[in-house]
Amino acid sequence: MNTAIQRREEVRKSELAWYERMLEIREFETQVNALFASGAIRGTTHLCNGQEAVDLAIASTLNNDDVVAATYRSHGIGLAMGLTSESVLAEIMGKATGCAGGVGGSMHLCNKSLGLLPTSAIIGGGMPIAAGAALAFQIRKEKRVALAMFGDGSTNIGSFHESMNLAAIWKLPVIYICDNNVYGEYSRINITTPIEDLHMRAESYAMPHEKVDGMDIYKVKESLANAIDRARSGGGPTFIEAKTYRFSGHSRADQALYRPEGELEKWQSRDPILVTENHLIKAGKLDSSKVAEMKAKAVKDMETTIEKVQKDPDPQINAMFKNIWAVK
Amino acid sequence: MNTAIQRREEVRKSELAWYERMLEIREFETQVNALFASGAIRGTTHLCNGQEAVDLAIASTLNNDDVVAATYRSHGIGLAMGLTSESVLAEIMGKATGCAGGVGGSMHLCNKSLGLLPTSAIIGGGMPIAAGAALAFQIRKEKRVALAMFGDGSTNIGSFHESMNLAAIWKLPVIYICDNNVYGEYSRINITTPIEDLHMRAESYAMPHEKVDGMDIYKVKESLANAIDRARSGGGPTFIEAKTYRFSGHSRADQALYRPEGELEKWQSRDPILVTENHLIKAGKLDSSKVAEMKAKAVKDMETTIEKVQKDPDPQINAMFKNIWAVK
Amino acid sequence: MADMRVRQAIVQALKDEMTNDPSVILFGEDIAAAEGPFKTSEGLLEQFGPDRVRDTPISEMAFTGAAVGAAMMGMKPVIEIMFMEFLGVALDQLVTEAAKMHYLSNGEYSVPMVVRASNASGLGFGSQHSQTLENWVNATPGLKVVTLSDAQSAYSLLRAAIAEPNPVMFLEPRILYAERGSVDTNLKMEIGKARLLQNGDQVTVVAMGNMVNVARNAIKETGISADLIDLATLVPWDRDTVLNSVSKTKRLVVVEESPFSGGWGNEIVAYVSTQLFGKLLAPAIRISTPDVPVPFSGALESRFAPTSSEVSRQIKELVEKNQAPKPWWIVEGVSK
Amino acid sequence: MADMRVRQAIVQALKDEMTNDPSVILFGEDIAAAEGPFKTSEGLLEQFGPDRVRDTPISEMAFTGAAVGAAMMGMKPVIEIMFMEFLGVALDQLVTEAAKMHYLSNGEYSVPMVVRASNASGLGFGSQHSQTLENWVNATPGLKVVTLSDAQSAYSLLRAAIAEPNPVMFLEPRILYAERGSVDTNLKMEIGKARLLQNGDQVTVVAMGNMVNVARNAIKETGISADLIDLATLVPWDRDTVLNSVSKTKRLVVVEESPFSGGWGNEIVAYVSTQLFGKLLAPAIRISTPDVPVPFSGALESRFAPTSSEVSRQIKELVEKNQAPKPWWIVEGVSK
Ligand SMILES: Cc1ncc(C[n+]2csc(CCOP(=O)(O)OP(=O)(O)O)c2C)c(N)n1
Ligand SMILES: Cc1ncc(C[n+]2csc(CCOP(=O)(O)OP(=O)(O)O)c2C)c(N)n1
Ligand SMILES: [Mg+2]
Ligand SMILES: [Mg+2]
Repeated sequence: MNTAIQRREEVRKSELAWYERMLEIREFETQVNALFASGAIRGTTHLCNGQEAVDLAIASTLNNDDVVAATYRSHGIGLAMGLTSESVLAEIMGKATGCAGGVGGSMHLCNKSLGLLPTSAIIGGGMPIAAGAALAFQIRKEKRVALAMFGDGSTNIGSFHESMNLAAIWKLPVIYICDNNVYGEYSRINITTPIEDLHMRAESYAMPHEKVDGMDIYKVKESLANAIDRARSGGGPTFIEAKTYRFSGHSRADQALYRPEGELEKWQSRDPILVTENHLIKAGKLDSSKVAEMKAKAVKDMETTIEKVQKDPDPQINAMFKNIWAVK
Repeated sequence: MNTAIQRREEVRKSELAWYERMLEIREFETQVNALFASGAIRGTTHLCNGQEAVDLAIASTLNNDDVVAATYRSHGIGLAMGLTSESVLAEIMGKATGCAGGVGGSMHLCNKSLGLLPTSAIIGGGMPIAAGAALAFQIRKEKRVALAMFGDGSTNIGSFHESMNLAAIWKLPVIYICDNNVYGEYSRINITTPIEDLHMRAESYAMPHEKVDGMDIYKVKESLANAIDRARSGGGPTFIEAKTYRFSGHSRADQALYRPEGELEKWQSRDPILVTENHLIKAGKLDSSKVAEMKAKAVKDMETTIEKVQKDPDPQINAMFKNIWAVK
Repeated sequence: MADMRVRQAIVQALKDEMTNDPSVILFGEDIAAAEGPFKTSEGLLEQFGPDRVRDTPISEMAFTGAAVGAAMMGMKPVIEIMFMEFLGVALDQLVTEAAKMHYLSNGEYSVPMVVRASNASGLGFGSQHSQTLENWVNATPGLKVVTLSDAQSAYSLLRAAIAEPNPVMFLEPRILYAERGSVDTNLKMEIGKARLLQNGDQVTVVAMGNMVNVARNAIKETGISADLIDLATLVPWDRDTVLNSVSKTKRLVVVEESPFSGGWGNEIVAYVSTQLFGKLLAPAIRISTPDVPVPFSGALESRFAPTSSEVSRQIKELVEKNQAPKPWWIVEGVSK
Repeated sequence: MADMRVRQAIVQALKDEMTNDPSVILFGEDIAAAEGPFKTSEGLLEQFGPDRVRDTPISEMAFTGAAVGAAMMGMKPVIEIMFMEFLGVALDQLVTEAAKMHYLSNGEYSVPMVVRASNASGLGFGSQHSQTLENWVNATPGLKVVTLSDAQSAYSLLRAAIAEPNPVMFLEPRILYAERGSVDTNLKMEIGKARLLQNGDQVTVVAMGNMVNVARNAIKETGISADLIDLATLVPWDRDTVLNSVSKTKRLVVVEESPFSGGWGNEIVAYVSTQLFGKLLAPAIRISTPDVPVPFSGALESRFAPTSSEVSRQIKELVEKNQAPKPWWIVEGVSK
């Protein structure tokens, strides 16, 4: 079993691992942000702070052989599904050791053994691809499901509409989950979209739909589990809208100065990490000293990761020419 | 006043003219079909038999300076809006005298003085264009409206979704009217679309919507008039679904053998021409001898038209090179 | 050897691949119950059932993307884009997703899909249903581009395309669907290999699609001794076959149904001109369409794509004078 | 004369056109309140108000189409496609609708719109946000295609594009946005006219976009006397300027950031090779990217587009030996 799958198994088996992974992701994003700021990383990046509950819910509820079509906002889902911090950071830094060998970058993570399809940097890119993966499962009568993740702003792209309709009419085992983090780039969702509850759009396709508190992993998992059951048992697709919030700017340069005053703080009081922490403490699975210990470990681990990855080799020039054409 | 505008004025002023124009359209389509069958016309064509009430409702309810973005199923709306049979038939036959000089063909009718934008042969092509025309009106504070026509099957294209959303969020003076004629090419709408009442899709955009009996011009006009009022007074877009039926096959080669038994006949009993006829007879504006006379005239007129157009000249070879680049 | 129409050769290729390989599936608009707008899937729904042969909604982006996803999961989808223009609402999935998946997954995923699309002029379908549009898919590393020119290549190349582990754009000049030809179902053709259809020594004529047939007639009319090459694959095109031929004949004419400005033939002319610099007897030339949208009227459309008389005039002039002839619209002075 | 960044020159051009002509309107994703992802509309919302400067939903097809419709009603929309790739979800409206409207309306309607899009590599945006993609819009009668290469051309060509009565695709190499240059706001440039930036007699170097700057540096490095031509307009390209120059220098090098197979430079090389057959001292050549998707890693991307050292090596070799040099990936044997 490779490390990635092992890491996947962890979050599929233990609630505490959810919490641990969320801490890992949060620290990862914090450090990535710092590395960008310092100029150590080039290009762009899209942090997932505030959205970790959805990522963990997906990774811990899907089976290993299910597949996920995610977006450029990919670090959280990649780590949640089991990619190591090393392989993600290496990819973001363009190292040969990155999960895509360094040719992808922050927006393009991938791992076949985890079912993580190459994440797409095009809005709407993954939605029909997930439908197609589900079609393969349906035709071969496999009990696998495909899941597409995307943001609130992405519900205005044509591909969303077409994909939802296709999935519905073919009753495909696919789950569409919208991370409604309130913003698409610098635009608040209400600037671009005349309705607030995006899950209602599923009505256009007679598709079951649900709104869920995206800050609470338990709630997201419950909703997902129902959708997965429905999909596996031939009941077709589901649309889930997870209400979350983007704690960071859209991408690295963005300070998010356009936020209404107090909005961020309101949502931060429901930080998914905090919500999980409270759950676990209540359930007697965590206490404050353990919390401190785990947080310290996350910081420590990330330090080690950065140190290691910084020494990793760049790809050799011939890497550019590889994997363009598949061979039989 | 050019003939086209005069013809437009007729249907804007007299109910009897609606009936007359419908007869003209029906006879036109019948003869076009025959000309295709005989090989006198090349390419393809899409007849509007059964959908004349919607065409006439649009032409008679909109103002002359409003604009219409229609589709390849264009003959009916073109004639209804005021194009002469000669100019439409000439276009379909590729004659220099056609409304687009013969370079367009059956799918591409146009007349600026009537506000008939070049009809589009691409599904979803006209929907955003209508929104854009409406945007121009809105910005210039003109009380004009734009209208986009399209079929049931076209509500599954991405452009539909995006255009509706854009129109709604910008509150554009545009009317989206779906001729639900039950089929998209050879596929009954239920094969491709999981809901029956397509107008419900407007809910995704918080856009006012309505279903209307598309065989009854009076009902379509009423619905349109409301939508137009709303648009002109700054109330934004409306989506109207007109329930109609395609009496012919999709395009010239199609015999429509895939129809469930009795379906055509059921709809034919509500032929829009019959419905209008009954209205007018009931209102005392028409009687059976007048009906016979008008029908005979339609046949006669079309004969004359065909004779004339067949003698019209082909475009000269340099026509191919004209109107590619606009000049200031 | 069987005599069949191009459209039947396509059906046969699909049928044979579907029989051999249960992962081959078909979808597109009206390709199942109605057996295809151009009857290129006749009998396939009946034989292979509704799971493998599907009608789609009018949603090119969704079903092209669905093909990408299904291919990544090991299926071999063959989808139909009824008219090439409709890729204008779905190009993203082919060029920006499918073509780059193998690369972006570090070689872990591949996308063995075929996008069939009818293209080109000649049937009176007007400006929005008659273009060739190879440019949309050309110059896309990771995506192969193939065009049929007769029943045999329809059959053999489509089978090769389906067997390919990479995404393939498979272009079908609509005007050829009804054409007949003999088909050897045992004949294999390779993607990336041009077909040398005819041998000669005065000029090399390279064409694709229906222009192969136009060129063949034109050559016959001239009586000139020519190599006739059906390029067949535009990406990756067969540089060796073309270079070898032109090295022999020392003259190159590319006949293409795409605009004078920007058409794919530039690639061939440029490459050959560079590589065989100083070795040619005459300038390498292209015979193309004029820079106009495809006109509807038969009086105009009949002269839009290169005709055999135009091609023979230009070939003759080139071989006789070793100078580049002018296209008909300049000769006739009608383009201004 | 003012010194400004390319992005500021764009803002200035928009501002000046908007001031002159109330029918000029702008829309695109985050171009209003946020002043553009690349800050190319700074201050414009404030100055011209929310009716004329609008943020759109993430709906490229809808807002590109809306530009077509608004243009047909007499407005002059300038829209922003943030990354050229996003046209893959909207190409239909530009190529199949806008470009053909004047034709299909028998000259009654025209579509004076500008589609601005950032393109090209160099900033670490990865395979789906770094392509050049001129091919998507090339070979489309009715659609003009322009690329800026510095602050002056950003300003003057954008103004010319907005003044055009036809749809214009206006390409902005992203890597240039922050570059500075002096701008004469009285300097007019014409669409369809190439810019002869530098005079010489040993070779003509034709480039577009940032490759103009790369070529300039390369020429300097070689010490060779060269005509440097910024093509600026790809459709319709300035055949006269290029032919005149090559007639003089007798050597042509096209430097382009697009794939070796299928890139736009083929058009230039093919045309010149045909027209000046027998008159050149050396084969006309292209210096291009390799046939690969744009890689992310800086170690790779830094060599993706032609570099000045690669360009100078090839120019030198061409001028010295009058033979076509091999591209670096062949020389180094790394592409297999
Ligand atoms: C087709 C396309 N249009 C525009 C973009 C640019 N873009 C990247 S992210 C983004 C905002 C997406 O917002 P949302 O869907 O809410 O997702 P989030 O970023 O919040 O996760 C936009 C417009 C793109 N990548 N693709
Ligand atoms: C983007 C695109 N896809 C497919 C087609 C082919 N096509 C032409 S008409 C048609 C059916 C449209 O059905 P509907 O919207 O119901 O309109 P109707 O023809 O019934 O008026 C299709 C699929 C097209 N023209 N454009
Ligand atoms: Mg968002
Ligand atoms: Mg219909």
